[in-house]
Amino acid sequence: MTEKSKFQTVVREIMATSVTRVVLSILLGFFFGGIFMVLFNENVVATYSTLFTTPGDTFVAAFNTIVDGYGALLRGAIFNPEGRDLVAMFRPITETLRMAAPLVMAGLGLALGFRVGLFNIGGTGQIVMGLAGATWVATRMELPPVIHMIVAVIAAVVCAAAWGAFAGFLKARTGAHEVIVTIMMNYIALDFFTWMLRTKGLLLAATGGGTPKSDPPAATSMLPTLFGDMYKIHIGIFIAIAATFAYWLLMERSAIGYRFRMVGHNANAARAAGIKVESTFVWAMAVSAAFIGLAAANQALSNPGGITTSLNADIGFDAITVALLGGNSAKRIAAAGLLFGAFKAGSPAMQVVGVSPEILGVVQALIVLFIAAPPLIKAMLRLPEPAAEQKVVA
Amino acid sequence: MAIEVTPGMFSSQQVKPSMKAGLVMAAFTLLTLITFGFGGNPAIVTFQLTEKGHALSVADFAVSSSGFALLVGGLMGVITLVATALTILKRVVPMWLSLIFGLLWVSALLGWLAAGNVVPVSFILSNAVVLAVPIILGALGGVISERVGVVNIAIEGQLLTGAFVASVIGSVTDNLWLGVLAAAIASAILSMALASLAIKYLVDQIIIGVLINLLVIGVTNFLYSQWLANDGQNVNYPGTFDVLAIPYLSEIPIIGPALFANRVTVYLCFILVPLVWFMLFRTKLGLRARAVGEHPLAADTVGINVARTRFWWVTAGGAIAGIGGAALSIGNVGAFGREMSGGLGFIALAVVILGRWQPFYVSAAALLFGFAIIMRVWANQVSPGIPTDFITMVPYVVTLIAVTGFAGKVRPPAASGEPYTKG
Amino acid sequence: MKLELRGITKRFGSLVANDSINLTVQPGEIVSLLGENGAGKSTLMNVLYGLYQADAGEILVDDKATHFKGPGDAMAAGIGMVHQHFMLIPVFTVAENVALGHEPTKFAGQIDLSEARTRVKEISDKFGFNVDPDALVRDLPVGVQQRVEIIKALSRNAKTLVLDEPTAVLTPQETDELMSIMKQLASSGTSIIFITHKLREVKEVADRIVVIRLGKVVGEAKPTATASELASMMVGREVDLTVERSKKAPGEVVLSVSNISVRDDRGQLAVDALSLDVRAGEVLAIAGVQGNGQTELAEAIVGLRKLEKGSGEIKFKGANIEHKSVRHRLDDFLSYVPEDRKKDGLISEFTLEENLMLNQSYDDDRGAEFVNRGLINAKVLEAETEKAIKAFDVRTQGSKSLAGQLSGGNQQKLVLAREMSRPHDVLLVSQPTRGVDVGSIEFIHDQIMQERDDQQTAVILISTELDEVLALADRIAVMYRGRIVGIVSADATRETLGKMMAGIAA
Amino acid sequence: SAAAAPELDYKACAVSDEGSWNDKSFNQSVMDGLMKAKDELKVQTADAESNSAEDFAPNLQQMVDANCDITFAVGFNLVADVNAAAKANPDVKFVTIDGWSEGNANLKPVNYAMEQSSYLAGYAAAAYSTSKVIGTYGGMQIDAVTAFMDGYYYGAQAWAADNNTTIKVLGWDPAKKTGDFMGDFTPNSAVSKTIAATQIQGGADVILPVAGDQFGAVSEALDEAGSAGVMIGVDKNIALTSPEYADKMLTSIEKRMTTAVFDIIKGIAVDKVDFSGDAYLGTLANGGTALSDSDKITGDLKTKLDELSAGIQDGSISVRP
Ligand SMILES: Nc1ncnc2c1ncn2[C@@H]1O[C@H](COP(=O)(O)OP(=O)(O)OP(=O)(O)O)[C@@H](O)[C@H]1O
Ligand SMILES: Nc1ncnc2c1ncn2[C@@H]1O[C@H](COP(=O)(O)OP(=O)(O)OP(=O)(O)O)[C@@H](O)[C@H]1O
Ligand SMILES: [Mg+2]
Ligand SMILES: [Mg+2]
Repeated sequence: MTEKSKFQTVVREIMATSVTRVVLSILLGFFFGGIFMVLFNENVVATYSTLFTTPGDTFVAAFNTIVDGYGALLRGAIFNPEGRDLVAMFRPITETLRMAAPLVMAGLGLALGFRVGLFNIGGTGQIVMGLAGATWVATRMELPPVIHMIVAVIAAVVCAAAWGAFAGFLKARTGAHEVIVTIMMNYIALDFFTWMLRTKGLLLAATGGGTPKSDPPAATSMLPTLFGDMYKIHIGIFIAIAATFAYWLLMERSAIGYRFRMVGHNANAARAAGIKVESTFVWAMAVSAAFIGLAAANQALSNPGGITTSLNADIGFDAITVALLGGNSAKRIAAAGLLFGAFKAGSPAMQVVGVSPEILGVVQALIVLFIAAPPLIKAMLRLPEPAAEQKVVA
Repeated sequence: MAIEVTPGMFSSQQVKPSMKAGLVMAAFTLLTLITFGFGGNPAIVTFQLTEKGHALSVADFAVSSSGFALLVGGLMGVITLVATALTILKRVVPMWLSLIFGLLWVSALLGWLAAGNVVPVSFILSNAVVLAVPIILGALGGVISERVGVVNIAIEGQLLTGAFVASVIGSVTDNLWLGVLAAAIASAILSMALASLAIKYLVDQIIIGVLINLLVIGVTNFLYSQWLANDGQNVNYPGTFDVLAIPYLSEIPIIGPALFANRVTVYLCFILVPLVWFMLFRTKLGLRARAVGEHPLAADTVGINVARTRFWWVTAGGAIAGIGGAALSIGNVGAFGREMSGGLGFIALAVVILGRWQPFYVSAAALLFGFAIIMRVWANQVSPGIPTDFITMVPYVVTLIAVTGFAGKVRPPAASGEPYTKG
Repeated sequence: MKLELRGITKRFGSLVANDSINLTVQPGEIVSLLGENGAGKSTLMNVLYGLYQADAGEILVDDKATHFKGPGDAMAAGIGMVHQHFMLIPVFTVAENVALGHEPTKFAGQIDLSEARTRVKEISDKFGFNVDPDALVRDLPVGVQQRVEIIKALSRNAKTLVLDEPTAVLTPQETDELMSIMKQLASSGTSIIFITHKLREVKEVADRIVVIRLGKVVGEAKPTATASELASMMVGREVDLTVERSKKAPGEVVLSVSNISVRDDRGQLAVDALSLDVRAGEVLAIAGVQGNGQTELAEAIVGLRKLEKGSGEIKFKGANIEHKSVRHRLDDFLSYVPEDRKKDGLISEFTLEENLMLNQSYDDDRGAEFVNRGLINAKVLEAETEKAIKAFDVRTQGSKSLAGQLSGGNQQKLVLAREMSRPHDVLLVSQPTRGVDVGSIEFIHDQIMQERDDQQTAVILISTELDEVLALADRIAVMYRGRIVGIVSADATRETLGKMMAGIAA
Repeated sequence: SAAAAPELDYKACAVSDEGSWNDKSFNQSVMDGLMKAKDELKVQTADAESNSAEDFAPNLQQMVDANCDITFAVGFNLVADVNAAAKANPDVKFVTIDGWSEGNANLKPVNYAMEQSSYLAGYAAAAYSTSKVIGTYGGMQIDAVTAFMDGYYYGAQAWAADNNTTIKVLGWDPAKKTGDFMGDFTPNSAVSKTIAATQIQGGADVILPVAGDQFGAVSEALDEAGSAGVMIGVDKNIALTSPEYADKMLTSIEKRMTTAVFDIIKGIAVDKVDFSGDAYLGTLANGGTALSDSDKITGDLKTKLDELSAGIQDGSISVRP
């Protein structure tokens, strides 16, 4: 074997591992995002007229735009060396963690559904029902500190889970397709929650008028912040970590999770093995939605203002990408949540330097695409075929 | 592999014939008899069967609201009995019977809502048709794509692309036909991306769909705020096609204006639905397409190129969905608006399933939505007072009832969502 | 047409499925390919048919080298194939299936269905197939589906016909009919490559026998060779094709089914007021032509299918169990090997380990402690799986590999291993050796007899294979249209059984 | 003139309500003020759009981190977050548009009495209408929207009372608080057009959509019905910002946030006036809100509207009787 081919083998092996592929996918996503950023940037556009006479200008302007943009992302999401004091310098990373928490929770929930063969697009509806539950407890009940919070979290989880279970029930009982059912239930939940927020005696703020908005949650029900007033980050991130562990334990180690997976892969075999497939659908939807309910609690109980429908912040939808990127592994779902949490946290900083927030959405989609399409990224970069990933066709 | 979506998640289990449909029908019949009939308002309701200022006008149909409800409720009762009898005989309740039942209930509802008022029947119908067209076309794209075995949940993205491109090209060239063409092409190109990622690169089809939606929303929002919003007069002021009334036909009472006084986008839809049906179910190409969607390996063994078949049908489906997008902008409101498809693509997705992957049923299901939209607007005007949020809910609740109560056994194309690979 | 395969090699990753195989087929000749599961027979045929591209080697048609880019080319060259797994589209009609790929058309690209029907009719009449061109394939019994496959090939004027395990799903009568069709075809000049695991069939129709083992041709044989000669050639060792059976008195009645009626998926009565008893230490075989309610009967016993309201009862050791859930029946007394292992018996995406605990995932299940306080006990699971792999000779890379990667025979052994190693009093096995090679059949039959003799299990064996039924059963119940035509003892003749399977009581 | 001005060491920033800066509505009005200040006063600027309620706090924080001297928080929805930000950063100035201050001296509330100008618009609409049926609808049923619809309704009734006749207002009933709402603020959506079409079908020939940019949709609905009806703009003078619809605009109900934003920045940055946390209420009296000039409102009607305006200003007319 020659020197060169030995080297090639090593390169081949490194490239073939999935870690490398993930990193490459992320880089590529940023690369294309950069192109997008440059195309419509004012400064760059200004140089187009002289593109052929002084192409250097365009290049420099483009380069600066990208550096500025992603620099701002890092500053907004990880560490801000320009902060006026230490507190401000470290704020970004706390914001990333804070934003990541609900994405992780909801991502876990959706991923669980996927593994049971349920394409639950009902994240939005489930979050919204969770918000309704948490809001009611947080604004309409008086309880001692801690207990109030726990009750509010449980209310969110139960409401979301019930909503999810109902979708599962409709599927199990009538054979209706869960995609239709969950889409419709999303709209219904949103309208229902708006109505509750609009109605006196339900959730409408005591001083409220015609605007659907609740009172702020009682202080006793809020998720405590970790650093007092210094940072907004609250114990939600720990709940997310706990949820990640719970998901792993449930799906990889427990018999319940095993049965969920069984139904997901082959409902016929599961039935023949004595599993009640229909009620498994209902339970799986409930558990899936329970995780999403945690995200709802996180949203409702960490926001000092009144609660509105928009607090669901499209998490139910973003979580689909998190779940897809994270695949089957709890760890990876958490990592995906962190990545997209960083995007959310960094977005304002990018806007400040004039980068449109939509670009991050595009980057996000591209990253998932590249990770989902190993052959695509291989074709683009002419990467070697990993031997271990041969597809087996039975 | 990073991503694993359980195969077959898009197939659903079979349901045995059950009393469900009968029960739902009975519930609706009772609702009609009790709430609209006995508990209803005896005031006169006028069904206005021709639009004002029509040459061939038919006398308006005026009845007592509650009396009408009792009459219609009686008919509904008869259908309920027939359906129940069929179920007991282990026969399938035909779709058309359910449709007639639905129509009856709707007319009772209209009569109840407008007690003491006028029901502008053809106005409601025309609006329902126009509102349904983007959904029909989007769903038709979905049907085509799933019939060849590629799950398409990117309909939302395709509609949005079509709406955007149609408006921009229509404005820039000042030619709406070019707008429609460009919308079809743009959305077809998007579908080629979907198709090649799914077919060649074996990316999970659901994932690609989600991502395409995400990308299109991102890109159109970006372009809208950076470009269209600032230069609206030049790039986002296309106007709409003229309404073409077909002589004589458009004068037919009730359905004339709804079917024969429309913009070309609607007529395109009227042509495309039967055309797609014909292509899929009557031609050689269609037989092959469906074979590929049902059992790709079997199709391959008789020499059909699975990848190529899928690619071109998915592309064609994309073009049709793109026209649906054009129908949304230059076929209805004119200018493009941020995220103007507003979830219609997801409704279309539901409609594909509700319509059992069959063009005509899909159209009927889409009309249900179009109708629900105009219904909630009109109902709110004639009998205000129901909280707006509940009125907004109506179409979704109706769909939920329809899929759980009536849809019964749905069987997607067997290979839908499954990539095809061989040794 | 003369066909020659030269030095065909086909690899899947590191696995060499075909290792420079040579094979010649003369016009009008019936060549039989024999080999264990996974030997590479189907792969070779798929290469011939253009579905797979060979890594090396060439195909000669009438001594001219040809290259098949896809099945289209192969069909054009006169090769037709009836695949091991049918290549029919269930929701299409027979005519549509036959026309697919070479459709007759009218104006505007419309399919000329009447022309397509005529084509089907012609061939069907010529061979006495009796196939309705307008029937939906999904409504047809497998035997008829197979004829549709043959019509498909013949409608394209196939000169060489490949039949990959065509008899695996056929009844004895259907098999006999197929054999005579094959002979008829061969005499009219069509060459046939016939793959099967049933030595009796090979000996009956083949002109020449080619044996493949581990991707290589290991020899040729004449049809006059004895079954055990052929078997040992395939497996590479001596195979004992006879089943040792001790005479003994059966024990008490363990499971008794009385007067039950069950409907199938389409709502038809599939089991009609049927009764039977099984005793400890006996094998009760349920013979019959496929589709006479055996599947539904099995599912009713397991609890997967509801009994018709007001119809009979099922008792285990005297206690009624028809209200019990599947899970409790399985846990209390029943081991069940479903007829379709891929669909119902295991989960391809699960590892062997995960498949081993398929119906033992509850804390309070009897048997091995796979689950403890809700969590899976990985150590026990691994140990038990290793044990089962050894005991049942499951050929695999290890307990962590996926069940979907096993060959059919090994999948079947895995299911048997799971069901036999659980505590049970009744063993219900459906088609235990369908599509399984002789080596494995020998093993599986031995296991079933051990159940009978050593464990005193009450065995219900549902099988359409008369040979299997005759070799294993103490009593044979023949099912016809949802009823038991009669129960005979193991020394009944094939003729008697054949008549009963046609509904004529003995 | 402005071109010569030197670069100022003053940074003015803005955070949007849900929705984009290009909404042809209130977000855009504020952005226009900011841009005007940038161009004319040469102040530095920064801005961030919010996509959901979750974005408000981080966006405000970002402005603090970007060393903004003053930050405009657009919309009532941000009120809690902007108060929190003002409290946490006493050295940074904030302005809440449509919100209020919870005792923060560095937070200035800017509000508008939109019902006042809307009252005039309702009167004008009633007078202009030939069918004597007029319509209005909103994006969502929230106070910021229904304030317009209230004024519009009562203005129209005032006209009817003046003329001893009746007028029918479709789409809003202030007593029952029921009316037509799209359910969201999607610009030019099909639902929007359908509502407009239904009102036109019901006889309306003046339509006031209070949902941002719906003028394309209403214009189409009018054309399609062959109606010679008109529409009324909101927030900005739509005849100017969207000249393509100028001939269908009866008038616009302006919420002059652009001016307010510019004036506040100019006051501090250029005129060196001290920042005050006092609330500002835009009214007809101080010109914070007004009807746009229109060639469709002339002569007697214009005189009458001026009279009404004076009455509202001196309190002799109550816009919500
Ligand atoms: N009564 C009808 N009127 C109009 N079109 C119809 C009618 N019945 C069926 N069709 C259309 O004819 C086409 C073929 O219908 P058909 O029932 O044969 O479909 P199929 O593929 O057999 O579906 P399935 O598997 O559900 O039976 C469909 O597009 C359907 O929309
Ligand atoms: N598409 C494929 N990818 C990877 N391995 C394959 C593929 N197809 C077949 N194999 C493997 O190649 C070997 C030969 O398989 P093949 O299907 O040809 O066996 P066979 O002789 O037909 O067996 P059987 O009697 O069970 O039908 C087996 O080990 C099988 O697992
Ligand atoms: Mg084989
Ligand atoms: Mg049919």
